[in-house]
Amino acid sequence: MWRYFGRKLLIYGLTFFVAVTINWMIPRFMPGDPVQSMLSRANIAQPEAVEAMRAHYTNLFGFDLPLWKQYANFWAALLQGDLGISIWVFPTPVTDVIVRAVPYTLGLLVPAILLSWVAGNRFGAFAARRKWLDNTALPVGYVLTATPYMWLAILLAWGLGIVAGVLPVAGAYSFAMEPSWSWEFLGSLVEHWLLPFASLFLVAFGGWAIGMRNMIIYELEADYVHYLQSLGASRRLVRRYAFRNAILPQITGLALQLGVLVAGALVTEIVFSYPGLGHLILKAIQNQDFFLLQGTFLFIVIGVLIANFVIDVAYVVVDPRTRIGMGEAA
Amino acid sequence: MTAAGPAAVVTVRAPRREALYFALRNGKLVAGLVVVLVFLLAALLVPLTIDYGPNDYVGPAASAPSGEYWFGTTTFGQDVFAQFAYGLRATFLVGLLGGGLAAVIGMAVGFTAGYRGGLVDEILNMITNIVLVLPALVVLLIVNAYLGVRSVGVQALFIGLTSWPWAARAIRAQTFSLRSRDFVDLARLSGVRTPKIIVREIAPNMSSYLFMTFILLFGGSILIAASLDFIGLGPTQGVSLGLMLNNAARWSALHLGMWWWFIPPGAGITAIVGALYVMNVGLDEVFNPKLREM
Amino acid sequence: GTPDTQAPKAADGAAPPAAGGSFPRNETLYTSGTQWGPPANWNPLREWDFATGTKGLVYETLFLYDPDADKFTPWLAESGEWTGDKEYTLKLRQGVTWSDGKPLTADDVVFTFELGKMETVPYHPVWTWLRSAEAVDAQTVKFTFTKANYQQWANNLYSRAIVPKHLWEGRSEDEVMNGSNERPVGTGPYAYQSHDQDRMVWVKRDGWWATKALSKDVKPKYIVDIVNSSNEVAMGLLLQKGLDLSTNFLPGIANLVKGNFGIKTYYPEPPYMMSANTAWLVLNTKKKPMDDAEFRKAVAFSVDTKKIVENVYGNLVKASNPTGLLPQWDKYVDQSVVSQLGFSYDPAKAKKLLADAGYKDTDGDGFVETPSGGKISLKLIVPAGWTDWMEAIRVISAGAKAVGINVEPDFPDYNALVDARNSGKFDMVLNNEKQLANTPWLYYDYLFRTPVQKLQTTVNFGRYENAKAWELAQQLDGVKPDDVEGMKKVTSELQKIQLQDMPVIPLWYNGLWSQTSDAVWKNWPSSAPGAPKYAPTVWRNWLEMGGVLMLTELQPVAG
Amino acid sequence: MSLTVTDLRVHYRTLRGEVKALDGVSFTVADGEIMGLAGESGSGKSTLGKSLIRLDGRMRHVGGTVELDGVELPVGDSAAMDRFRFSEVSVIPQYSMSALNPTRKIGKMVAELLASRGERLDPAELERRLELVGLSRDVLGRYPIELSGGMKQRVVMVVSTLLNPSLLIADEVTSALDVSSQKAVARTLLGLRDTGLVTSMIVVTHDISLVYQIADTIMVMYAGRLAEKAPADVIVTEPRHPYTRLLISSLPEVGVRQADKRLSGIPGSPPSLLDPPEGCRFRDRCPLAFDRCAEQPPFTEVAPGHSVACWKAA
Amino acid sequence: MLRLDGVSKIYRVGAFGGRELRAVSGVSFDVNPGEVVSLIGESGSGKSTLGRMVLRLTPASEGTITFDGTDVSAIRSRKAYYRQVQGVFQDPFSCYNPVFKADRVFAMIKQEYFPEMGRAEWRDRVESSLDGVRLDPGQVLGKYPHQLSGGQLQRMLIARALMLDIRLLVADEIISMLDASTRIDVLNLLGDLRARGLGILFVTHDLSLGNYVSDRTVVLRRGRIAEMGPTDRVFGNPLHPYTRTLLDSVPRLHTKWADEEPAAGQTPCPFHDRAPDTPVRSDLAEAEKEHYVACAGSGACPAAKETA
Ligand SMILES: Nc1ncnc2c1ncn2[C@@H]1O[C@H](COP(=O)(O)OP(=O)(O)OP(=O)(O)O)[C@@H](O)[C@H]1O
Ligand SMILES: Nc1ncnc2c1ncn2[C@@H]1O[C@H](COP(=O)(O)OP(=O)(O)OP(=O)(O)O)[C@@H](O)[C@H]1O
Ligand SMILES: [Mg+2]
Ligand SMILES: [Mg+2]
Repeated sequence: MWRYFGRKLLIYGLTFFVAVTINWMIPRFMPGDPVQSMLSRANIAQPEAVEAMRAHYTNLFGFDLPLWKQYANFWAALLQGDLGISIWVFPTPVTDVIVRAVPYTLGLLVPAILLSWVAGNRFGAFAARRKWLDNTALPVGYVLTATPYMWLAILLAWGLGIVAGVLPVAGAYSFAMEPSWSWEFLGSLVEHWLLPFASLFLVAFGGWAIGMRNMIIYELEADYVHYLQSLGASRRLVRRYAFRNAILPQITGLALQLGVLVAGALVTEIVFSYPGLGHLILKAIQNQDFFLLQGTFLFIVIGVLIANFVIDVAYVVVDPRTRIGMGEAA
Repeated sequence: MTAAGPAAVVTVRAPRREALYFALRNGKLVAGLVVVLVFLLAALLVPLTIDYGPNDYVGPAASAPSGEYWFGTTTFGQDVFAQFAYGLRATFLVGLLGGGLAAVIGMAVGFTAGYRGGLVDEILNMITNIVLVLPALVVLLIVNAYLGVRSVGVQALFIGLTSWPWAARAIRAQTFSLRSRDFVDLARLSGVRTPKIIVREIAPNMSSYLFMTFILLFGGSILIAASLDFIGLGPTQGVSLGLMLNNAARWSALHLGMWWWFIPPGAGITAIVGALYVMNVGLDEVFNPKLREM
Repeated sequence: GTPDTQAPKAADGAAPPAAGGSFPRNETLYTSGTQWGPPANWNPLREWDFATGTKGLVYETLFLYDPDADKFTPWLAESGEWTGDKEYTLKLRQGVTWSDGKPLTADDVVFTFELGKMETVPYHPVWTWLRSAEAVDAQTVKFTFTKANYQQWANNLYSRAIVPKHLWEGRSEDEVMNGSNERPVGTGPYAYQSHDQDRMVWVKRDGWWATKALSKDVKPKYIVDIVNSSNEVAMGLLLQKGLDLSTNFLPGIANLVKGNFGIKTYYPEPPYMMSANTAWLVLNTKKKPMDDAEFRKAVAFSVDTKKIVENVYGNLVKASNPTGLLPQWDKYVDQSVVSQLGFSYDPAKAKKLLADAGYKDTDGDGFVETPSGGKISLKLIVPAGWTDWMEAIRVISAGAKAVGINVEPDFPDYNALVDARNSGKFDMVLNNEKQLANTPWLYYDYLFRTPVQKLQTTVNFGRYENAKAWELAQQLDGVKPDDVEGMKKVTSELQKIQLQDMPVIPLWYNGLWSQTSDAVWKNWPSSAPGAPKYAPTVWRNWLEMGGVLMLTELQPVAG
Repeated sequence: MSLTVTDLRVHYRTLRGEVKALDGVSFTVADGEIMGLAGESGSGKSTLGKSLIRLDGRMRHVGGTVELDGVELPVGDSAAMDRFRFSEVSVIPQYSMSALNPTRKIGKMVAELLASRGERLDPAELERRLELVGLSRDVLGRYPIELSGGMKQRVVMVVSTLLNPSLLIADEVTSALDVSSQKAVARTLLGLRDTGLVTSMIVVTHDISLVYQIADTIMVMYAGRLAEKAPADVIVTEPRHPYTRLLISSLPEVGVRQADKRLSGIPGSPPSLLDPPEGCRFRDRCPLAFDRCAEQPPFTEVAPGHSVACWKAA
Repeated sequence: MLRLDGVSKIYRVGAFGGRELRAVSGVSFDVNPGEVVSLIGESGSGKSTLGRMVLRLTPASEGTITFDGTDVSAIRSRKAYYRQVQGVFQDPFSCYNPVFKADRVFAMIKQEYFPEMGRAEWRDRVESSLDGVRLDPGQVLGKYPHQLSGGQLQRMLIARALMLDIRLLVADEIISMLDASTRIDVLNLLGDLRARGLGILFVTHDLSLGNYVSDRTVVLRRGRIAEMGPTDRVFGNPLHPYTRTLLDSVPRLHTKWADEEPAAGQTPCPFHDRAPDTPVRSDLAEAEKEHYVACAGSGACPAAKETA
């Protein structure tokens, strides 16, 4: 088991290193000078003023150092939790910008992932049980997983937000409010959260339901199921065992799908202008804010790594085979 | 979704005829195939019947679907149907190229790692795991944001380069189990070289599995491309379904009630990818005797 | 409870809005369109990214300028005049106090201008022709110049936000430029209330000097400026009455204005908007064949601006005058020059121009070659993602191709575009960076400034070199702003050069995007008789061009 | 009479038609009897074993009855069979290695299995039985993966016999094992009967010499039909059916060497069960075949406890 | 002809190869032309591993395997080696690629070894080779593996090996998957091949079968040789307790298993309790001529710890 974790940790470590390096590398080898375009947006009248500011900011962002030094500084700063200063919301430190957005993304992602996973698996297992359910409900599942996140989001926004006008389609809470611990405010938060959550949830739900349905069908052909059936075990027990074993690949699947789900959340946030990381990424892209883009990217990578680790731990808990040290899961 | 089914080596014990028999009787497979083919034909043929470009301002602005413009027109007076048909082309292309590239990389890595084993496997596995853990779309966002994407081809290239890991992993596992099969040893005893063994002995044994992997990668590429297009990181030339969605959103089609602008592209993507997934399950049932319904 | 609007405390921004934590709708003005990122600084010197309203609502300028009437209104200043060829004397208004209770004095004004001695302060270049600023007494400031650039100086008078010396003194250059200035203390009608990632909230402050001095009062108690995430969102909010003033570019808004949605624009018919700046097609005059004025003119004749205006913008913009001068500057346009040398969409003329200048399609590919037989293949670039411009250049490219000029639209990413544009490694690019101001000099500076540097960062991207033109532009700067005839003499010369040489091609006027909702507030500026005529906007650097006055004219719909 | 099977017919549904895997099989197994079931691959041994407990999805009960302790088993009705499974008829499957749920501890699994059958688990009894097969009680706290193949096989044996079934079917439980393990497993089977935990037993195998060690009677199948059934010693020493004879004679004994005594196999191969020929199915390979063999010989008792389906045997 | 000298195989198992598993250790014996050597032992005793090492499908960790005096692992061309040494495996069904027709195994030989040969000539060769294993070419050619019986498939594999003029055949449990009645045919075939001068390494866990065909027997236990010698002597006079247990376990017709088993601890160790003048070859004592036996590894033996 420790080997298993050791190996996983090594991979996470390496992944992190690679991510950081890619992250550092890309903007530096791309065409264009971030400071120049920043100043270009600044719309300053006099060319002389621009020149002075260019020198100033180039120095401020450390673009005048040799590359290896920039790389070393990047790591040094990173290890101190310093991701630089955002260009887009100058002079806010990138970490601050991200920390403000993270609760929204987590508030969207965590429930969406967990609930869709739990509900999808239950539903999939349930649907696999009955032929008519299987034949009617699963096409819906296929359609849901095949739906691009943003399209579902657009449809929901259009249908429920614009046509029906029952739910707000932008922001995280009413523009008429300031954060406080009042019911009214919490209600507003929930109201704004509902649509983005629903679009994430539905797509993921369809995927899990189908995955589970397929797994259960495979599991029901397994030897131990045949054995239980030969001994006349109740259908409930058989289902329960099959479910429990089928859930293992679904856990691994969760790890595999994390990246996709995160991506989905990003796109959904964009549709609903939900002030989370996805929104930040879009803005960072639109504003060529390297530091913010790097920061969000790193943050997401770290988040995904942590989530993966949690999943690994969960896997070890539910699958005795990993604990016994028989080797690697999935 | 990639978690389509456990990695059972689907051995084609049955002759092809039998597989074909089940294929034709499998409603899921047939229905999926029909949908995909209809869209494919539309993508191939419809543009031939339209004598203007998808981005030309041909009609009255923002008009609802009519006999003349089946899917209506955009704010600029572009024919949504023409855009849809051309967009389908781009969508199929990105699926084919992106999914194909990912499949090729996935196979190369998976076969090599699975067959070679040892250190090669360790290293490839490590790389696979790293790429797997990195959230692909986010990497794509970064790369696209910096490099800029001109064409569907480049987009497909990026997608292909990042979406192979799960395929590699699955193929590796399959290869691993096939590698120890006696017929592989027998081929070695016949003096056949490693690459040839992989191509001639191992790959044919998992051809249906490889095909299913490709289908999933194909669908995945389409979805990723649509997301990228939507964020505005899509190709800057031409049309694609994702770009149509992006444009519809950017030009306030939602608020202006121009549903005909944003419904078709999304529905098209959903239908194609959904049909691919359904096909995949159908294939699974065809090739896996355990799942066949009598 | 009621928010504590006492000046010093309000600046702390901790006051809760109203019971239940929400702002009363009928006392709140919701705006958007300026802020494209979370409010991050309240530093009036960062003129490009301070939180909406920092200048205008908190910090104020010496004068206001009304571009429509071409009129300066004394604001913090009571008056100002040239007291010599190179001397300008300014009288400050009595009784103006900072929100912390301290009075505004001449020292503050001197201090503000002297900040410009720091190299990174945007108005640093003033000091190349300003010799000194001195406080004569508490209310009087005397500026002396080495060179009297009247036009530019007039611009400075309403552009510079005056900051309080007693709070800013001792700040380092880095603090001055990069500080976020979190508790802005200004002289204006509003104070900081709160902000979040997607909004900036201002609260009205008691004791604004103008209430007493000018009997002007801003009406909304709260101003909530919503950060733009996208134009669609703004449109949605506007439709849901969650927004009173949207200063976003909202494609298709014309339909909503014509329909019964309670949404208005300045004009009830095309172009709907006032004009804010000119979109130019910049040609790289250092490259062949764009170094040839005849070729450039042919391009100008090939552009179907009407198609852009109608199809791309749905008539929300107006085609430009051949001189590119905004409608507000109509009086500086020499109509005789325009009628003689001007251009319009005319493919036949374009073809003729090409043919006459020796551009012929010798290899039969449908595109002309240079007189010496070289192939022509040009790229017209705009940043990827700027969808309206992307559409526009598709139209331009189609027009050019129709007359035989091979122009391909291309959409590099913004950074790459800036890089190419600034270093002169482009063929054609669209640009609209110069805004409406008090003087057309800004445009001529933009068109003709020389010498051409290695990097052209803000002006003359086409690298057009014409000593005469630059000489004339400088001459224009030396004409006093009230000498319209004197200015016209110079601009007429400039327009002649411009139209003969066509270094850049003016295309259309981008609007002062502004759409208002009558749901909660009324008496918005509009072209209707009797309505206020101020610029209906909260854009950065536009509040002093009418925005603040608009706030004083608003009336609540209910009670 | 513990088990009476009468004219049992079970078919497999396939694309090309029905495979008549059991085509009229009648026999009895007495109380306390261990019956070895032998025969060539594909002769229907497993099918018979499965028919008595659980037909899988493609099997179809075409006809015939199965009576256990005087009660007719509803072999064609899976749901109705549940009542008899485990408590009356039980099975030790061939796939013992994978028969246990990998994610449940064995003790827990057993408890849940019993609970689902409405039975109460008696821990002391369970331990006693584990001891009987040489397992300590702590296997209950382990996951299947923690056990060796042989241990798993024994666990399955204990589990399958927990409810003291009248009939136990052991399908090829030894064929994957090496000789020493084979012996241990075979002895355990014997022990199950001897301690009375199981009344009677059918041991399916194609290894006659192994089944000879423990079985009281041996029944030989050929191509979906019964060929011969007799006490073990009789089958080995005086087989009457030509197929049995050839089969026995092709078995090399320890000590027999090719150089000394060249054995020979049975030429030819069994007929397809899709469309089996009329009459005796062994007739194409039978050295004794004659005209009458075109007619199906009945499975008749030629001596006490010795039945044969051959015209020549009577 | 084939000589194994102190051959060991160590597998690295577990993540990063953390644990070592000695599948085979220090095995030495010879196979001569025209000789059948049977390798006997319970499951996991390393029989297949040895076979695979001889076939160069797995490299040996220690020791050398020589064929005609040349180190097998040093032979450059695998092809040349496989021209002389071939193998047949336990499961005939899995030796065929189920996707292709069964005669593909012949086609592979042709492609690699006889690319120039004409079609007709090749077909003749295949047919004569099939004839050699008593198969009817018309019955087996052009069929898919699942259409053929295990015996047919197994015999085709032998025929395939014989297409090359091999001198050594490694037969790894080639009969255990076969039906009792087919087994004997395949065994008889091996006997016939021996008569043609072929050396055969016959791997099995079934002692009676090993006894039936082989000239010499090597009994493996946990990767080590427990006993080895001419078959009649090993079976006639098993010295090692392990060999005896195996022999006892063999189910015999006509005789039922004896009821009590000998307690291993009390029997004398054939290695340590040997007669003083017995010659010793590394770990093996030569109890009789050519009949070697190793330590019993019982509790009393000094070497018990290692072998246990
Ligand atoms: N699922 C199935 N579908 C079709 N035919 C089947 C199926 N299972 C078995 N058969 C056929 O039924 C016949 C009897 O099979 P069965 O498994 O009972 O034989 P067996 O005697 O147990 O053989 P073995 O010794 O190989 O296990 C065979 O001809 C086999 O081909
Ligand atoms: N590739 C491998 N990696 C790790 N261990 C292996 C490998 N192959 C075999 N082993 C181990 O080596 C030992 C000997 O295996 P081998 O297959 O040679 O035994 P065997 O005598 O042929 O057994 P059987 O009769 O079951 O075929 C076993 O413990 C096995 O688990
Ligand atoms: Mg069977
Ligand atoms: Mg083996």
